[in-house]
Amino acid sequence: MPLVHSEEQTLLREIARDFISEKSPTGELRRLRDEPDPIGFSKSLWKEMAELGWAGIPFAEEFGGADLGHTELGVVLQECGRTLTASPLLSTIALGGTAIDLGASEALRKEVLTGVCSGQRILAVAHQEQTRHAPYATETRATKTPSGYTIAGSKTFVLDGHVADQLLVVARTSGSSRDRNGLSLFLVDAETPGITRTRTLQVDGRNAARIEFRDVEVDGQRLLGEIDRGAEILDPVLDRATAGLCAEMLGGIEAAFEHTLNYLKVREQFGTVIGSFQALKHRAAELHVEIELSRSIVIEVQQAIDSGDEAVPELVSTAKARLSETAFLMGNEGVQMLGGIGMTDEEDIGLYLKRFRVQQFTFGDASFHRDRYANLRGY
Amino acid sequence: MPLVHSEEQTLLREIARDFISEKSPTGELRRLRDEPDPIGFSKSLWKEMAELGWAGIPFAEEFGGADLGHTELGVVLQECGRTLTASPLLSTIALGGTAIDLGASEALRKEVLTGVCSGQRILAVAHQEQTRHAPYATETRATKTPSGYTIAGSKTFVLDGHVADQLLVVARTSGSSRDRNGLSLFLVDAETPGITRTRTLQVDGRNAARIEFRDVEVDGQRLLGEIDRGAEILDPVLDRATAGLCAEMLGGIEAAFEHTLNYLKVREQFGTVIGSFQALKHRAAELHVEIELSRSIVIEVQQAIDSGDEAVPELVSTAKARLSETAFLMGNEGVQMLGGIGMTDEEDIGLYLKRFRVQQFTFGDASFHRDRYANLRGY
Amino acid sequence: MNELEQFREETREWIETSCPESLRSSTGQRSGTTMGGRRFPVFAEPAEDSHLWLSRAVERGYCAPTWPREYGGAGLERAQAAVLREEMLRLGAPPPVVSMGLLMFGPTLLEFGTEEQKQQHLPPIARGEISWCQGYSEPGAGSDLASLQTRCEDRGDHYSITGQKIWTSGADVADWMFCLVRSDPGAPKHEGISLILIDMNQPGVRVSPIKLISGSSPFCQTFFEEVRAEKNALVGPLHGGWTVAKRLLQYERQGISSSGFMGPTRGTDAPPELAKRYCGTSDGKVADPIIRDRLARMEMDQHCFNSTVRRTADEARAGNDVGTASSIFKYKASEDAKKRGELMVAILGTQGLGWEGDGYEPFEIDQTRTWLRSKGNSIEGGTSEVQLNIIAKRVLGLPD
Amino acid sequence: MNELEQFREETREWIETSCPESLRSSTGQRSGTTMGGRRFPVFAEPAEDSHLWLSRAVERGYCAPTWPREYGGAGLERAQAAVLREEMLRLGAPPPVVSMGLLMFGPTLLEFGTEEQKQQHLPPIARGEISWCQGYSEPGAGSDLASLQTRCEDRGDHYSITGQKIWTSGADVADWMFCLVRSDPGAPKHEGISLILIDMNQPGVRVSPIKLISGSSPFCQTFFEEVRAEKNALVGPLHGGWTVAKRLLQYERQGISSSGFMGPTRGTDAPPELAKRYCGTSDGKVADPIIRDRLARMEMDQHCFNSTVRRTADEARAGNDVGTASSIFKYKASEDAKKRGELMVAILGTQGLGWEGDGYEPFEIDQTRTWLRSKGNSIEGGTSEVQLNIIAKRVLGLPD
Repeated sequence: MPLVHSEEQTLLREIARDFISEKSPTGELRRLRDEPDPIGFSKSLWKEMAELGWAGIPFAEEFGGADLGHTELGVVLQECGRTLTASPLLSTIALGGTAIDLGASEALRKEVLTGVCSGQRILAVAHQEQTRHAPYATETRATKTPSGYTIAGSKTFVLDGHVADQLLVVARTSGSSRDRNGLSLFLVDAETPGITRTRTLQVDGRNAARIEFRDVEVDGQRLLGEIDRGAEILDPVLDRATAGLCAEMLGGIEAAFEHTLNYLKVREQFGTVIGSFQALKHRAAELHVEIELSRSIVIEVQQAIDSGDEAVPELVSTAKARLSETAFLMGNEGVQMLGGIGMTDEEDIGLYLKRFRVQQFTFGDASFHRDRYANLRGY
Repeated sequence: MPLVHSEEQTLLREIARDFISEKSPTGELRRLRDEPDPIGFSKSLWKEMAELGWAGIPFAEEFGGADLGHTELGVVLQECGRTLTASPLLSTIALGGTAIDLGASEALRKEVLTGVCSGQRILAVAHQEQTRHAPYATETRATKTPSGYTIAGSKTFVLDGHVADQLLVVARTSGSSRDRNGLSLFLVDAETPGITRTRTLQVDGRNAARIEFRDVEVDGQRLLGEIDRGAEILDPVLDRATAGLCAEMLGGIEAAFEHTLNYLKVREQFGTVIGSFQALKHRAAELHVEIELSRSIVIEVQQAIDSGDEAVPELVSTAKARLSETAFLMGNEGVQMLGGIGMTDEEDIGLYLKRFRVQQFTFGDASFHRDRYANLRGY
Repeated sequence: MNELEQFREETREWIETSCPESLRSSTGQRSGTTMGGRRFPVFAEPAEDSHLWLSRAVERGYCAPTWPREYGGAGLERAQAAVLREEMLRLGAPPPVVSMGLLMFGPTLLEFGTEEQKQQHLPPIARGEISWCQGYSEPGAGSDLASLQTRCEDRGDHYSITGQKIWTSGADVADWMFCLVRSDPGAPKHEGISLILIDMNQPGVRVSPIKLISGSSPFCQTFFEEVRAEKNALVGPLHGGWTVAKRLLQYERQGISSSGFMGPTRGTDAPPELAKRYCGTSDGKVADPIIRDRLARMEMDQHCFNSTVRRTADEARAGNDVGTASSIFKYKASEDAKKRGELMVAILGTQGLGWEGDGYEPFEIDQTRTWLRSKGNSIEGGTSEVQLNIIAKRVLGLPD
Repeated sequence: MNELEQFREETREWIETSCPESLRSSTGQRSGTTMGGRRFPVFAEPAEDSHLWLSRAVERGYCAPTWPREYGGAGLERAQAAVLREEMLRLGAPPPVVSMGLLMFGPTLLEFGTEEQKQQHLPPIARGEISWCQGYSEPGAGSDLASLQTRCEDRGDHYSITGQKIWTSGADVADWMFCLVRSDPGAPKHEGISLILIDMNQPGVRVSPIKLISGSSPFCQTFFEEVRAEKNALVGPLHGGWTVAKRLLQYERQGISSSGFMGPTRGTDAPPELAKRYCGTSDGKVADPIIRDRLARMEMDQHCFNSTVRRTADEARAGNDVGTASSIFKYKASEDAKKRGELMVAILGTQGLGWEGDGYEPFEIDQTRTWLRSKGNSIEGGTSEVQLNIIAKRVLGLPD
């Protein structure tokens, strides 16, 4: 497949860019941050996004979805990334919805995805327990009961966990911490007794929750896929969400680069625009090269997911490592090139720097993914 | 102690610089390389260096030494490094002589060091066995016999091993590979039956030997220090030799930098000298900063050795890691800044690039020393 | 025992008895320090102990150890001052006062000021009574400092200043400002600049703090409208302020790099201990080999930097030329501080992503904000690019 | 099956039957390739098979697949040519001939040449009979190519060329040179340049190989003294050669980056396998975690680079502007090649320090020399600095 967007995808991008730049410029993130908004994203914006069909992009038409692919989801996420738009696209569509779609029974899919596609239902995936991404490092336990399971443990960094209607909880049903085998996925209503959620306020103005599970009871019907084999769902879900995140990162990187480049062209010092200084020119050109490579791997990984390519895990790690490195470089160069003004809260580049850091550490940083890639490639 | 050379040390440097630049400019290394010289260094030059007292710098006057310190040895090595002078200073003084001085009985010291100080005797330390520096990874065995020991095994990367009169062999007398305990050091005449030496030709025009020991018999009197506790000698010997190598590297880095800087000031392109291009200026300035830091750690580590500072191992690793990184940067930037001419064999910068690489990998590269440093610092 | 060693003993004893226990910290972290001045902001509690420590130091002139006694200093030799610094560090005593007056303005005034100016301004600085801020940058004049536009007009019996300054650190609490102004708009840009001293406590001065990405506001924007300065408030000649200004920048860079941007290097909050805590251990080593490698690299770089600061001081003492060392320090200290900030938040993982509120330790929030704040290190006080330009030109002799 | 798929099947079958087994290699390493030309140097044995493969390819015009048939090409569509390339790669068949005539000069002549020139020069290139070299750089004109000084004088019925060229790859075996000369010394530097074709087999031409730090001599210095060229040997207008030259440089950068500087990525000599062999393993992983991290980084970077080459071709096909992609490729391919070279010798450890002789495997010596040779990648064909300048100017629109 050619590594370019189709006409339909390009059209979707244009629509998304128009919508996002009108409804959700970076000022919207500032508003949510500074008020501060109790939820951290705009429910009315999310409703509008759902009406545009974005909440249902990768899901079947029978649930109200658009039956498109992750490439299309990536197109929208990339545009959202440009203005740092906060929305449940990652938590509810790329993570939660995808998990339901890949792992749930037909009945459960209908029940959950219909609400997801209409923008009514917010989902969150509760997997992380430690200070860093480690998908199988799970000590939260689910213990069999006559009618189902009892979940006990605590989770951290649950994206949109504080407002989710339902949680997908990764719990250990056998094996020991760090084993890939023995994990199971459960769909749990967020209001179930025994669940305590604490919203955290992150440096990027977004939020993730810490969630305590104190003997939370869940019906046996709410198990996704097979018992002990939750990783078979979790892995592809994380791959898809990571690819989506990479698209969002690319959008942010592109916008930050354009913004920085523009500053280089107008800011005068020593009687000339600073963009004429060769040292800055070379650094800008190097950034451009890194961004070009980032563009290629982002579209490649999305297409690979949609075509069922078996190299998806390797490609996802390649993409996340590269986008993390490029975002790191872009954030730092952006602030440095903007100089003093780049250090002020009123300048947008700082918002990008902060969002980039959170993105770098979400679903594993570059170092994590190089390690994973080496494992996948057998060294 | 102030981190500057004393008046005497400064005088020594001036003498050394005059001598080396007259007797051993870089052309001398080319001559040895291209003839090719069967030994790889000039015995007559070494004789002159010994007459100047350099072969005995760190050894006692009773053996004909100058009773000075490693700081002074470093001063001379730094000057030798400037012109890439090949000599047995590292193999025979910093490594072999130091091992004898630290580990041998009074009688053995007298026997060996007298010849060393006069420049008559060449020593080599045979420790490495694998493709990288790993001081305790020793599988060469020394087995007790009624009159002494029998050594069997093979060594690689033995600096000046092909011309050494005597070899200091690290052999395992107990324990298993990679154990620090169980190593012993033996002084073995190079012509002892059972020894096969193969000279190698390195990329830097220097040479190291592979040495096979096939049931080589050695007298029990030729054991240095205590049996099984050879690492107690080997460690400080390697630290001293590594510090000396760092001084040599610094000299090479300084000379390569001066040479490159000079080129930047005279080479014209686009109607101006290329040293006026800001991108190159910034890179040159960054190099200068790295070199300044290198200068500090080199003199600090030499002084620490001479004052018996207990932080020597940490400092040695700090120095070797830094000098390796700086040499790497200098070699690469030097060739790139000289452009096409820098790629030609007739330009000296290539000689520095090659020597830098060998130096980087001698006694452990930057990565090895960061690992060692972390171990020493307890993480 | 030689004189210096005797001085060391006395100094140690004095510190032991004079510096309150509550202010002392083995981690090397500053606490209890004040910026001085009429508004006297104290960085940390307990404030009384901080003032006590200050008053005892003032008694001996130890806030400005190398300044002459007549200006409130202690008249120490450089070697003695170094001993004082070393002993305070060893005993964990914070500097009694940290101020731009001490680090930058005072040394410059000692060099360029009139006797009257020294008498008037130095003792209050040395006593921590009056605090100074620096009026250099302007919105349109950042790295290109000399393009500044703040006007200074001669009104016969006084000067009148109108314009705006930016990045004035501590302008909201400072008593006075040393300020670069354009005194001759017609002259070439470096030749129409003067350095003038402005009392901040007068009508026409307006100060507005700037909020940074880290959430703090260490800098201000300062607006002057027809602000008054006396005729004797010029440092150096009229229109000849650029030379003085450059010298002052050197002191600034020195101050920045000697105070450094570094946090604790030992103790439980030292990076290796944090790495063990947040990344876990394996055979007693930090479990993540890449983080461990970065840690060792950072610690080694920091060591080499410190050695270079020491060596440069030793070289200067030995009479060798160390002309632009301050640019080297400023460049390297700020670049290293940024790397350190990155490594610290990397060690913390997702716990290094917090802004405020529940779910994060105050220490973790602090690391995140320090990381953000560190991004400014390579901008303030002369950008890294400017330092590299200076090194290329002055040290390496590369042409424009 | 669509037409393209049918073409793929036919092509595969043709390769299977036409390319001798002995030349095929699954490692992706070139072997058996010839540069073509009268002196016909063959890179590897067996030479007969190499010639056989060449003659079969020539029959179909497959040395120059996209060139029109009348000039010795196969007249393939771009998509078909891509299929041919893919299938040859898949089956491990080397390109029958690799030459500057095919990669650089031919495409330029197709664009700028007269019909007569095309008839004369293209078919011998497509048959591998005549080889070309590039006379661009001069000792004083490296990155600043347009400052070249080689003189070209009009002698009425012919041109006479005097001067010297450097870095002429293959000048010692080439039959012809396409050469930049100064035809009007009085004009501004870009406006007095012509591109002229010179028969290398004539008096006045002297070629002297340049020995590189890697020990090989792939480049020459070329001296011209009163060398003759016919009046019809100009490509493009007299004094108007600069435009043609720039286009040719684009083809050069494309050629460099599409051929790449990379070695094998699969098989027993692939870097991960080497790392296991030379660094040892622990739990099946490369034992040195830092080397392992660098390896993964390199493999990923290489992947992203290849994807970008693919994407750019796809974008071009989709009608999007990919103007200066060749500078991006040239820059990145050469920087990556240098990193790869460093990593390979780092993996080899002290076995990566050999120059020749006993104690090293030929493979190890080869890695060391490849490492040295790779340093030139970011210099030849336009330095990395020149590529960055081009990107900054043409893509990013940053001013001079």
